[in-house]
Amino acid sequence: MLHFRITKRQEPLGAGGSCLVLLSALFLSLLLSGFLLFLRGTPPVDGLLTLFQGAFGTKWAIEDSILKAIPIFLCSLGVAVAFRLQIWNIGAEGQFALGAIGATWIALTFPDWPKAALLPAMIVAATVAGGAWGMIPAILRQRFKTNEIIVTLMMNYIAILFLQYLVYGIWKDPTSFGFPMTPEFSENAIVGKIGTTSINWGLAHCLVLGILVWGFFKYTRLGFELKACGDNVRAARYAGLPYDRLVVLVMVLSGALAGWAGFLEASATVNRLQPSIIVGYGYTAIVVAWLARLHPLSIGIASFLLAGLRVGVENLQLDLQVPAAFGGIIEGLILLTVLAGGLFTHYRIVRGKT
Amino acid sequence: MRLLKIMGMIMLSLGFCAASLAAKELKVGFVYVSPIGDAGYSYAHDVGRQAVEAMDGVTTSYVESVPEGADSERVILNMARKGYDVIFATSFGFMDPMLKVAKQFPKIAFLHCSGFKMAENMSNYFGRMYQARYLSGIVAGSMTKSKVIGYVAAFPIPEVIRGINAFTLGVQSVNPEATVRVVWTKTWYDPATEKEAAKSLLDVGADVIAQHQDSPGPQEAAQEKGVYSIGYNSDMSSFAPKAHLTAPVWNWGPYYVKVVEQVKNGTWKAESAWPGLKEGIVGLSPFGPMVPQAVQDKVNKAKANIIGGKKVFSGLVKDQKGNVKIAAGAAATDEELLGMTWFVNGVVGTTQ
Amino acid sequence: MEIAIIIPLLAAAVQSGTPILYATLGEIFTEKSGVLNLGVEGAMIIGALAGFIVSRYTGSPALGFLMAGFAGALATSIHGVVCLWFRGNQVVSGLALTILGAGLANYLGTSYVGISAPGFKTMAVPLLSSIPVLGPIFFNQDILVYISYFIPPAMYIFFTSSRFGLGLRAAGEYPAAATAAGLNVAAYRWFGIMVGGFFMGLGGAYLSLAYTHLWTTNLTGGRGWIAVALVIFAFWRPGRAVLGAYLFGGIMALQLRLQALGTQLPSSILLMLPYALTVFVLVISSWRKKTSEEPAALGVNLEPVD
Amino acid sequence: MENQLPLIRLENISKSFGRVQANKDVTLEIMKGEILALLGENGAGKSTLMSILAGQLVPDTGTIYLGNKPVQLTTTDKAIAAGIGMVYQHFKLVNAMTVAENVFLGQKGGFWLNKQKMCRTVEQLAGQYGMTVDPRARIHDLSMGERQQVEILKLLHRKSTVLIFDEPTAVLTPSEADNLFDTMKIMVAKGKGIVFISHKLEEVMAAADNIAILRRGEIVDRVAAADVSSTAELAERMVGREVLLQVDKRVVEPHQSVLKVEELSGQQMKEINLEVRQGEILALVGVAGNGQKPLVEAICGLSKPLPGTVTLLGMEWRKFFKKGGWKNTLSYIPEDRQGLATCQGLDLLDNFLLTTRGGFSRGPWLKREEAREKANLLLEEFDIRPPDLTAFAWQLSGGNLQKMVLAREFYRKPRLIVAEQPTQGLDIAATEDVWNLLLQARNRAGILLVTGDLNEAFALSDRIGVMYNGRIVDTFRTDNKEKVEQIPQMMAGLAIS
Repeated sequence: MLHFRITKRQEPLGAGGSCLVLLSALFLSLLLSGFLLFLRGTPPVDGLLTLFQGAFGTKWAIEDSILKAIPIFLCSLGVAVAFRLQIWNIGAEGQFALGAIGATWIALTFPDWPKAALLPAMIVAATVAGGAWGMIPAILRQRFKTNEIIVTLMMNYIAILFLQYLVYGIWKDPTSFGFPMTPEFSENAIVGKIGTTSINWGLAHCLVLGILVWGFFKYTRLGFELKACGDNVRAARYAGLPYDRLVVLVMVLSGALAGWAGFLEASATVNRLQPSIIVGYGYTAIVVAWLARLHPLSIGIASFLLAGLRVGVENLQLDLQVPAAFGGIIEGLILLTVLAGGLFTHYRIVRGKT
Repeated sequence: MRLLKIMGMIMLSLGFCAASLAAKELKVGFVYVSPIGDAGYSYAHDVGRQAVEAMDGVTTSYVESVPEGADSERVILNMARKGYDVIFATSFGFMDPMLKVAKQFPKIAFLHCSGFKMAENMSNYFGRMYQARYLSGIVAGSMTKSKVIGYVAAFPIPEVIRGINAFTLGVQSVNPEATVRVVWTKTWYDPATEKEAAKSLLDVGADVIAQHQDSPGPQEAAQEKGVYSIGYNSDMSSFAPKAHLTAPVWNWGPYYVKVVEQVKNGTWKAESAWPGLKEGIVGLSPFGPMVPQAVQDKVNKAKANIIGGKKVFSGLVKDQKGNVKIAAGAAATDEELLGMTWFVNGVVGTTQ
Repeated sequence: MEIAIIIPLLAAAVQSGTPILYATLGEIFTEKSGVLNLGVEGAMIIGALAGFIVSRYTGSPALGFLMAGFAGALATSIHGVVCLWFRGNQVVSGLALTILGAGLANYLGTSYVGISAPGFKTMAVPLLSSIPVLGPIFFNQDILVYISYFIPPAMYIFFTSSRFGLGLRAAGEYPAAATAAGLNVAAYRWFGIMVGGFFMGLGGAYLSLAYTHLWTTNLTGGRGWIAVALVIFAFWRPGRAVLGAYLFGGIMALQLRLQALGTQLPSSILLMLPYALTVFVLVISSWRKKTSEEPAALGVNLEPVD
Repeated sequence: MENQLPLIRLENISKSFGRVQANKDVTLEIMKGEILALLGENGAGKSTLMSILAGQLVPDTGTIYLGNKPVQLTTTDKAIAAGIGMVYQHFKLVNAMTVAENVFLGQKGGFWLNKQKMCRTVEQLAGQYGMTVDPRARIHDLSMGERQQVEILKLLHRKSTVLIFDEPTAVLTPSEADNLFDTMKIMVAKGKGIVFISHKLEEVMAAADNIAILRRGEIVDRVAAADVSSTAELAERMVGREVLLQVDKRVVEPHQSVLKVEELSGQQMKEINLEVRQGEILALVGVAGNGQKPLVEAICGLSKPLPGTVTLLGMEWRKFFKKGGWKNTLSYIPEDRQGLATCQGLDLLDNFLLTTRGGFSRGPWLKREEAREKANLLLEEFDIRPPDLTAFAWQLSGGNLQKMVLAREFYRKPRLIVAEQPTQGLDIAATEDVWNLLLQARNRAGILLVTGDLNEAFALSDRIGVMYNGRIVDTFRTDNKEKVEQIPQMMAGLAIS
């Protein structure tokens, strides 16, 4: 009887092979998504083309996708920093919310500061708030060995309710007719757009932060130490690395990056704080980080693609009346197939006789 | 054979006609804040959209689950770019984004629901649901024995608060001692939580349950407990036939059809429309068999009064602390109604 | 609060705890076999939809409930394929299952919104329901609640006194030992995933067939995640899962009742209670981890032999 | 005996892993009533061969006969059904379960388990073979010897006819080992066949009837134990040349103290006192699990000792580890190279930087290029294969990995070295290299050598300490003949004078 066995590779899979696996996985997930469209009576090829068209087909579409990719990229960058250490930070959503809250607090308290002072102050407040929100699960983990997956997740709910508490209560705009939103930020608290495009300067923040994170892991001693901790905790202890402190550090970093994303979303895109600022970037960020294998450049590409997916799904709805949930399906399928494809980086499937 | 051929050619040319007509069809787009699967608010608008879809020479489409803010701007913008002629956006948070887009596309008719800003080519509109709520309050006030009425509510925004106040005023118009207890669920569509919220109200003695929620969960709770309920959005009597007294319901169809018709004819002008019972945008679903004729008559009379111009929010109205909010003889302005963030006396609960 | 409030509150705690209980027991079963499945939420919502659809078309809520279980198992089998066949990371695969499950259920379920299906009604147990205090709390519920009373003891007996349960635990504790003893660990883990998924599906169906008789998008509302947290609180013991689920159900019911009683606290703060409690409970139970029965090989994939 | 059919016969078994040929044309018979020792160095292919027998590995070529019937042992299940059972070096026991549950794990039968009956069965079975383990006890409460008994009971209960023991005495005290040999004798008397894998010459001589010697994957010799005149002869056959691991050990004048442990207790340790000075090697011998691990961990900073109990290079523990420093301090060469000393998923350069990063940083930056040059030199100097810094640690063989760790640690010019089983799993040549390196390092450092291999201790150390049950029973100079002879008793906790 012929049968398949899995054997460990002697050499790691090369770049070409990895690409092939990734593309096959993407193809498979699109095939399955197409099948689901077919089930609903939507022509699958048209459907996927419409999706693609909506995401990347026009200049506007690309601008929209980039705009949407900005918060996803920053959250994902943060999540990836934590994942490097095998710390499962599912809490980017809450850290994002806290970042938005922190930035808003400054924007509302000191609306008259000049832009050059106000924006940095907002960034500091956002990163501190996001970082602190990330630090709590890290400290609980260190002190009580609590599972950070659950704690970060629960803290997402708490953060969102806290944000609601603020915008329904003390921060509510008196001129909003009672609707839950803060007053619009002053001009000085708003990150502007690049030239005539609809893209804001947040893109530049992403570039700089992306390069910083990349350089941090590649060139600094601390970055190297984090990498070592992520590979083998025991070896890290052996090498005298303060693992517990590094866990707190990455969670703070992770939270700060997500907080930064919250700042940009509040300042550049919404221009105020309102509950609808929370749209699940934090969860998409996890998908992105994993697809990109935690590498900053790949995170950039993956967040652009998934942002495109979100934008493109709107087109799909508009033209073919496909429910919004379809985006979630594609996202889930891509993640599952790519995850499964990961097998081929370390193992080979050989056909052999029993 | 020949006949068949001729028939075929006629059919073909008809087909061509249809195709060329289709090219000139009016395109109408709707932007919803929640999935239409919520069975509630967006669903009610979508029922209205279907009425528009049924019109000749009109095609419609929609995008659901659009977050307020930047995303909504993009969606509205894309609709405009794709050549939609009329665009409806049905959530308060879509107001500013829509205004921005409206300025860029002066030829397109924009309509925003539940806001107050307008432009040359942008209307705002909403329905005076509170009028229907007032009527449902009369029913509830007449049917309660414990004088405690439960109200399961989603989010403390003016629309909901206004509804609760109107409902309470309706209750008090027939039963001055009755109180309305409010539980916030902070969700629009979570049937289990909403049902549980209703049960919590039943446990503190409520014997009529009203709701500003999209799911019939509270109705089920009332039915199981054997007490009465007031639905919302659409007739919910099928979910709780023994409990369901009536429901304030939306009926967007006529308004939407009217607007699209106007645009088609070129007679549309931006306006601020706040239709109510009079225009049939809001109403009550049929009474359940348990509602006595006397109560029905009372409601119908109140309805006629409102259609005749009586204001629901007219003095003397006090808030929870007893401060006079609307002086005797005065009536609340539409501005005040839009921004209502306080509860009238007789409501138990917070507005936070 | 007087007794007239407390008894309904506790009865509500049991009822709102029941869907979480089913899901928690499912997750315990899966984790006992050594597989961490964070996709509880996804399996639950698929079960909720499947149960609703079957009940609507066949008119039999019982059949719907059963099929919901199978649908849940089908959903978690995706996790099995990714983790057992392809050795994918269990944490990420579970997250993906949550995303996919919610997407799939909401996608396929659009046409079932706003209609009702036959479901389970409250059925007082004769005699037992007239016991003071306990009767109205535990025996004036629907049949699915009564069924749930039998599962924790059954699961306990299965783990401790059956040959199969022994093998399942070994697969979760030390797969190499189980392999050396001639057991097919992968098969046991498949079993753990599928049976666990079955219970998660049942938990979802409880929401659409008994708690309410409705289907809407996001019906599960995060209850699957609570279940994952409760597994840790329960120390992987079915009996403690009951305690955890009812405690959680109780706090959800309590915060609504506090509002109904007219407390002046903002509702946002009250709504935080269940989540804050989960974190608190995790801290407490992680502190006393010694008594826990966490499977030693939880979340670790099998290395392929050869 | 001559014309009796063997229980199991392996014929021309070959097995390769990648380019490494682990077994080559092995032919072996296991007879009823025989204790066959399979003797060979680490890496000679013993474990591979036995894994093939236990159904864990499938041979590339060759046939296994059960009696005279060829069988395919593709799974452990099939091997067990064929009556072949294996006692692994790392016990395959579920710690959270009871003895009886472990014995019955994987057994066919009805759906329900009858606990009383299970316990009774286990008790009876244990009694028949002179074992005394409590069937109700949980594994994590048992000693190593008892755990091994559970492993044996598992096999006996399955009516295994051939029992394979993989290095069974590695974790046992001498008296436990004696008990084991007694049990083995009862088993063969009851008609079972035993294969006993070891590299300890003395116990092979003592316990086995026949000895098969495996070298580089091939069976090179098969002799009756009775025909072997001395362990030296056996060793020669095993290694294929005269083994006189001769290392040049000159006496170095000990200088200042580099490590001082005073009254260290806790975590299995009881009032431990020791001192290591620059220029000397102190060997700590003892059966594994007698407190060596916690002691090493406390010294090397992996666990926190009570204040004042450990002094390194003249500094109190806390001060020492707070000060840190990568050079001229402490180097720890752990037994667990893969899990502790290296990051398997990182490349060799990163692994080199793991402990030497302090020497290649300026401010927050890490000077990788400089490190790359240094590391390349070391790869060459220590002859590490593959000599490629971009290779991942998991691609290296055990010996090369150990050389990589040594290269890295010696590069740090340590003044105190803690070496734990430094030559375990290495071939003779590599062992010789490591020994010489350690002796050289002695000139500038004090060395604490933790080893289970007495030969190693004799070859290298200036002083020997014996550990038993968390205590250092005695410490003496390696040239103290009288004490040296008492080491086995001390290891067993018998002769505490």
